[in-house]
Amino acid sequence: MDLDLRRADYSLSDDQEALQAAFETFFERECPATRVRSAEPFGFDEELWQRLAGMRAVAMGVPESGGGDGAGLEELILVAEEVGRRVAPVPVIEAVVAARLLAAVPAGADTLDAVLRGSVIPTIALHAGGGDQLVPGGSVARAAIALVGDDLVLAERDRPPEQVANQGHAPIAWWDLGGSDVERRTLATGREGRDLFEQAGREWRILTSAALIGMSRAVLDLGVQHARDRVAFGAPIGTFQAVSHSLVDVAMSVDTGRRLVRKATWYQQHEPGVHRHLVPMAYFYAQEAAVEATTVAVHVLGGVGFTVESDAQLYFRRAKGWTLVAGDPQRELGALADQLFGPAQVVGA
Amino acid sequence: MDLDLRRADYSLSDDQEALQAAFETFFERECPATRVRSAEPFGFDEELWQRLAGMRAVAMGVPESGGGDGAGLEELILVAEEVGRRVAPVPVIEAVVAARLLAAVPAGADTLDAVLRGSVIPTIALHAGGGDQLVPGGSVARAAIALVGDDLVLAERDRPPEQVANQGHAPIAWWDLGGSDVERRTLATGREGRDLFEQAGREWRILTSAALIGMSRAVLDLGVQHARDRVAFGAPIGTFQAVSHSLVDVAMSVDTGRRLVRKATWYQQHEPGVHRHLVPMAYFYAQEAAVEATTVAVHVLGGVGFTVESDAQLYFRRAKGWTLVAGDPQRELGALADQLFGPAQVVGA
Amino acid sequence: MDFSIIELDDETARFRDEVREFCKRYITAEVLDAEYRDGNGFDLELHMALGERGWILPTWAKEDGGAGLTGLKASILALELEAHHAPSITKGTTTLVLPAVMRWGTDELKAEVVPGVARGDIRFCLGYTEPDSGSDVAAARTRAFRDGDEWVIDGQKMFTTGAQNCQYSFLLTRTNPDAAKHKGLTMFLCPLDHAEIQAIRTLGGERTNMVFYDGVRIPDRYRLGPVDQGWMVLLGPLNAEHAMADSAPPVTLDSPGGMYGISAVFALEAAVAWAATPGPDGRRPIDDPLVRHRLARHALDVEMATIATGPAGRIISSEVAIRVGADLIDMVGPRGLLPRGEKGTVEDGWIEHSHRFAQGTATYGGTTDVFRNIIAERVLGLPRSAPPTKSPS
Amino acid sequence: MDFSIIELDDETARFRDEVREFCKRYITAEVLDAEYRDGNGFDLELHMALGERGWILPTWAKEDGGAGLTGLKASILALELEAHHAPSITKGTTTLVLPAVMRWGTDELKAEVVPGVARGDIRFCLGYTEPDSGSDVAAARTRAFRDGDEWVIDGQKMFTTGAQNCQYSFLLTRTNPDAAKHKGLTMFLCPLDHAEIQAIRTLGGERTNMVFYDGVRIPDRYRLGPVDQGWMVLLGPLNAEHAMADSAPPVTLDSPGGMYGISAVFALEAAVAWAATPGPDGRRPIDDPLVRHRLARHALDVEMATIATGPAGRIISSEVAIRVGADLIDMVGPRGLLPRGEKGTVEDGWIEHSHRFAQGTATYGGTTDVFRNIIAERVLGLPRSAPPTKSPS
Repeated sequence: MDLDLRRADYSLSDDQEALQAAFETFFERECPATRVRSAEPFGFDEELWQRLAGMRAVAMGVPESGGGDGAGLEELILVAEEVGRRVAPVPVIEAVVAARLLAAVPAGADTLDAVLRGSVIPTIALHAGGGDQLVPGGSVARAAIALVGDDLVLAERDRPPEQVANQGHAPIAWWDLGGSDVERRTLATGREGRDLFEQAGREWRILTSAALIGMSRAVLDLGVQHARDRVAFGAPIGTFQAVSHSLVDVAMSVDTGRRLVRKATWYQQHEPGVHRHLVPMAYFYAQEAAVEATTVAVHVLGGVGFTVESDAQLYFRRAKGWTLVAGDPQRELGALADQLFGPAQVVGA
Repeated sequence: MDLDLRRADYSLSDDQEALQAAFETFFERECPATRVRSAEPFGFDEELWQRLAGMRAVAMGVPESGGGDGAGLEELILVAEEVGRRVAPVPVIEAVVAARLLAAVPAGADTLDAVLRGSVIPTIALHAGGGDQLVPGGSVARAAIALVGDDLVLAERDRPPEQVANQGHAPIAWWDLGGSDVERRTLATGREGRDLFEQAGREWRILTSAALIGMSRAVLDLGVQHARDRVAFGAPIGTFQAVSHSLVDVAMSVDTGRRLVRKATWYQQHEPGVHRHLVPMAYFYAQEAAVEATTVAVHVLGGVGFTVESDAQLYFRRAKGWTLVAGDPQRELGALADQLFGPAQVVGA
Repeated sequence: MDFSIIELDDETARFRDEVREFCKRYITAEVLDAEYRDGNGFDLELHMALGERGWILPTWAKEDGGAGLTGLKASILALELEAHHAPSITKGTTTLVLPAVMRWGTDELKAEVVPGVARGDIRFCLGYTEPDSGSDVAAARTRAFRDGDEWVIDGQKMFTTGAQNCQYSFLLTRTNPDAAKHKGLTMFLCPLDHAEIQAIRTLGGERTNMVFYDGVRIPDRYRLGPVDQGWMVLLGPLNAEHAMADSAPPVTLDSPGGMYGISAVFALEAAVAWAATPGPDGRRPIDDPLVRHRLARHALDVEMATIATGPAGRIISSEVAIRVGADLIDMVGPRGLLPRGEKGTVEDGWIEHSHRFAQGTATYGGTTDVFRNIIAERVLGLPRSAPPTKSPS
Repeated sequence: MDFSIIELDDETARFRDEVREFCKRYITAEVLDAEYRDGNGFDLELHMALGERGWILPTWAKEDGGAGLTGLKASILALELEAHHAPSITKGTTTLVLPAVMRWGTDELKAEVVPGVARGDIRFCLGYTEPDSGSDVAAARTRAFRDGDEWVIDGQKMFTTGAQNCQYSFLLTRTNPDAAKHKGLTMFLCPLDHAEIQAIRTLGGERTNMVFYDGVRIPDRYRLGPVDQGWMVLLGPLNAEHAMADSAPPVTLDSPGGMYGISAVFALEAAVAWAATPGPDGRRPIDDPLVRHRLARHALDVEMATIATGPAGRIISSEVAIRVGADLIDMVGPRGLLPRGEKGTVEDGWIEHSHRFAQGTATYGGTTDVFRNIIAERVLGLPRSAPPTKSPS
C-alpha cells in the first residue's frame, strides 16, 4: 500500500457557509410544504422559479465567461441540498447542469443567453440515444441537451410537451428526440460530445445526491419531532429502540452520506480524473439513504404518515421520483465497478 | 391465474413426531456441547458415530430393497434438524445421501453393504468435475461419489485423506479424484449419472437446510435465555427492543424457514418434477437464516458470546462451515431462477 | 406434511367454475379502475351479489343467510375472489366483527343486523383508533356517558376505514376514565347515522376516514358485553386481526397467501412479466444476470411472505412487500414511476402502486413493532419491552 | 472541503521513508504470524523500538520522552503502522489512559510511570468490565476498601485485554455501595503484580483476560482523582473510546480509516485480489456480473466505514465489517473456510479471519446498541430508551 497522503477536510469555508445559510433562509421562507403541495401534480411553481432566478441559482453555476458567477460544484451542492430539503418544485438541478453544458460549447451561447435572461428553461436528457425518453424537467423545459449517436445535440421545442403523471409529481415528460416537433442543433461531436455528456451526467448525479441528502435530513427531522411528541403505551415513542434506532440509522446515513457527497464533489471539481468511482458511489448511496429515510419516517409517523396530509409522504414519493428518471440505481454499482476494477473482460457464453 | 388447488399441511404425523422425539432425546443425551468441543478440531466423534448407527440414522434412509428401513426425506429432515441443533460432529448427512445414491445403482451394492455394516463411511463430492476438491465428511470417508465428466463415479481410498483445518472444524478434506491413491469405479453414465448426481445434490441441500434450521433454533434458545437472565442498566436486556426484536427476527426465520424446508422436502419426495426451485430456495434461505441467527446470538451474548468458551461461537463457525463446501450460496439463487424463469437466453456481448 | 393436489369432485369443480363466472361478471375492469381511483375497498353491486348467494357468510347454514359451503368450497371462493382482486376491505371488517356481535349482542340486536350482514346491506367498520392512540389501542379516549336507557358518545375516531360503506362501527369507548387503562372501556355496535364522516386519502390510494361522534345518542341495545369490560369484548376481533391463531388456510391456491403478501405477489408477477418481454433493444431484462438475481431473491422473499403464519406472517408479508416493491420499481427504471393509465406505464401500474401501498401495511392493525413485541413476549417469553403502562392522562 | 495531496517537504518525505524502513524491520512475517496465532495485540520488540524513537508519544517533546513530531508526521507514523498491520492494542489502551494519569495522578505516580510509558516498558490496560457488567460500565461491583494509607481491592474483571502485556490496570472500583450507581466509584492505576491473570481466547483469535483481584493491597498514591468520584475520572478515556469527539484525522492515507473499518478494508482488498486472479477455468471471478456487483456494493460500504466519524463511525465500521466479511467468505466459496497457512487458503486467510474477527467489534467498548442510544439521546435529543436506572443490587 503506497498511496498519496491527502487532506480529509469535509468542512465548509465561511463563504460557503454564508451561501448555504442564504439558500436555507430563502427556501424556508419561499417554499413551505404548502407550496410543494399546491404545485402538485405538475411539480412546477413558476413564481418560485422566478424568485430563485433572483437568487441567481442557475446563473451562479455558469462560468463568468458565459455570463454567470463561476461557482463550482462545491457551492452548487449546498443549493441542491436545500432544494431537496424542501422538495422544491423547480427543476433547478437539470437547469444548472444544462446551462453549464451550454457554456462549455460555443454553439450553446445563444441558448445560454436566453437561459440567463430567464426566457428558456434548459434540461438534459439523461439517456444516450435518439428515441423517446422521459426527461426530468422535461414538461417545463423548451431546450433539452441529449446525446444522439455520437453527437451532443440541443433539442428545442416551441413549447414543452405535456407532463406525464408520475409517482414523484415531478415535471417529467416524454421527449421524442427524433420527433418532428423538435428542432435539433449539434453542440459537439465525437469524443468531445461524449465526454461533455458524461460530465453533465456526473454533475446531475452529484447535485441530485445532495438533494437526496437534503430530503433525508428533512424527513429525519419530521420523524424525530414525532418520536418526541407522540405518546404510546405511556411513553414518547422515541423511548422505544425500534423507533429510536431506526431514526439513528437515518441520522448516520445523512451525516456520512453528506461527507461522501462532499468528497465526490471535490474530486469531480478539482481532480476529475481521480477516484471517478466516487460519483456513482455517492449517487447510489444517497438514493438508497433517501428511500430508507422516507420509509422510516412514514413508518415512525404511523397512520398519519401514510395520509396524503402528511409531509412525510411528499418526500417518500420524491425519493424514487427524483432518481428513477436516470434509470435503475443498481446500475450505478456497475459504473462504480468499472471505475474501481476496470471494465469486465468479456467471457464467452 | 389458474393453478392447482393443493393442501398446505406442514404438520408431522404421529410416527414422525415419535421419530423426532427419539432423535431429540438421543442427541440431547449423547451430544452435549462438551462433546462437540472435545471433537474439535477434527470434527468427528467416532463413538457418537457408532451410537448413531445403533439408531440406524444412515440405514433408515436406505430403501428396504437395499437393506435399509425405507424412510423418506420427510423423516430424514427431522433427524437432520436435530443433528444441526446439537452441531453433532458426525457426517450423517453426507453418509445418508451417499448411501441412498449407492442403493439406486446395482454397482453400488457391495459398498452399500459395507456402509450398512459400518465398515465404510461414504460421502459425496459436491462439485461436478474430476479435479481436486474439498469434500464434506472427506476426512473420515473412504468412499466418495462424484460426477466426473458424464460418469457417476465411486472413488475409494484405503484411508481418508488428512483433514484440512477449517472455520467450522468440519471433517473436510481435499480429494483428488484423479489422484493415484484413489480407485475409481463407474456407477452410472450419461443422463442417468447426471440425474442421480443432481438428485443427490438436492437431497444434500434439503438435509443441510434442516440442519441449519436446527442450528438457528439452538442459538435462538441461547440468546433468549441470556436476554432473560442478563441485567444491564437495571433491567433484563430482553426488555430492550434492540435485543428482543433481533431475537424475534431469528424466531420468525426459524419457524418460517422450517415450513419452507418441509414444503421443499415434500415436493422432492413426492413430486420431484414440480416446483424444483423450492430446494435451492430452502437451502439459500436456511443458510442465510443460520448466519443471521448465529451473528445475532453472538452479539446478544456480548463479550461472552465472543469467547471460545461460548456455545454460540460453536454454532457461528458451523453456519458457514457446513455450507460453504457446496460453494457460494448466492449461486443457489441462480439455480432458483433457472427453475422459475427458465434458463437465461444467451445474449451477445 | 401434505401438499398434494386436491382432486375436485364434479360438483366442487362446477362450484369453482361458478365462482369464476361470478368473478368475471362482477369484478369487471370498471370495478378495478374505480377501486384504483377511489380506494374504497368495496363495491356495492359485488357485495350484494355475494350476499344474494349466501357468500358473505359462506359456511353458515342457508337458513341463517349463508350458503352452507364446505370448508373446501369456502376456500375456493376466498381464493378466487383474491385472485381476481375483489375489493374486500369492508367485507373483511364486517366478518371480523360479526363473531363479537354473535357472542355479546342481545337477541334484539342480532335480529336487527345479522340478516342484513348476510344479505349484504349491513356492514361494519372498526372504530378503535383515535388521533392520539393507534397501536396502543386501549388508550382510547372517546367517551360514552349513560343517560337512562341511552348512551351519549363524544369523541373522534381516526382511520375508520370503510365507514362510508358501513351502517355500524364496532366502537371502542371509555366509560370510566378513573379506572385503570384496560378497565374502563365499553364496546358498542354504534349506528353511523348521526356520526360525521370525513374522508382521508392515503399514499397507497386508499380511502379511510375520520369519524366524529358529537353527542351521538344510541339505545343501550347497541352495547356489546358488560359496561367497563370492553377490552374483553374487543380481544376476540383484535386477536383475529393480530393473527394470533395459526391462520394458514387448510388449502391454498398454489401461490398467493399471507396477509399483505398478496400485494407483493402481484407486483412480482408484474415484474416477471415485464422482465420476460423483450425491450426496445430486443433483449429480455430477465436474461440480464443482475435482474435475474434480484427477481430470484424477491421470489424467495415473496414465498416466505406467503407461507409465514400468525404474527410473523403479518410482519414478514408487510416488510417483504415494502422491500420488494422498492426494488422492483427500481428495476423497471423511469417507466416504473408511471401510474396506471399513463403513456408508457408498465404492467398496468401494479409495481408503482405496490411500492406506495406497501408502506401502510406496516401500520394497519398495529405496527410491525407492536407485533414484534407480541412475539417477544408471548412466543419467546421475554420480559415486556414497554415502559410501565400508565393510564392516559 | 479539501482532499488535495499533501506535498511532503524533503525532511518529511525522509521521515516517511524512515518509518517505512522501521515497519519493514520490526513488523516481520514472524511478528504477523505470531499475532495471528496468539492474538496478543502487542509485540515487545516493536513496542520498545517505538519507545526508543519517542514514537509511543510522538507529539510529546523529546525531553518528556516523545519525538516532538508535527501533527503531519504523527499521522504518517500512525497510518504506516496501521498499513503494515502493526499489533497495536496494548499501545492503544496505554495511550488512551495516559491523559487521565496526567490529569489526576500525583506527581509521585507520574514520576513512577510516565517515563516508562514513553520508553515502552510500562503499559496500561482497561479494567472496567466485569462478569455482570459490560456496556453498563457503571454497574461495576469490584470493591476497594480503604485501610489506612492503602486500599484493598476485591473483585474480578473480565475482558481486560492485554493484561498479560501490562504493568497497570486503569481500574474501576466501587468504594461506596450505598451511594447512587455513579456516585460510589473510584478509579485506580492498579499495579498488576498481585492480580491473577487468566487467559480468555476469542472467536476472532484474540487473547483477552479475566483478572482476579483477591485482597490486592495498593498504596493510596495509585488512586486517580477523588474517592467516590471515579465516574468523572473515567469519563475522559471512556468518551475518547466512545469516539464522542469528531475523530477524523486531519490527514488520511487515501484509503483506510475508521475504527473497525480497517478490518473490512483489508478483507475487501484480499477479495478483490482473489477476484482479479484467473481461476482454474481461466476466468477471473471479477468478470462475473454477480461477483462484480457484490464487490462494488462492498466497496461502497467500506468507503462509508472509513469516512464515518464519531459514534456513527464506530457503529458503521463494525457493522460493515460483519456484513462484508460474511459475504466475502461466501463469494470465495469452499476455500474461504481455510485459515492462514492451510493448503488452498485464499489471500493468507484474511477473509476467513475477518469474518470471525468482525463479530467482536460490535461489542468492544460498549455494544453498537449502546452507541445507537448515545446518538439517539445526545445527537437527536430523543428521550432515554433505557428503563430508569437502578443501583446494582
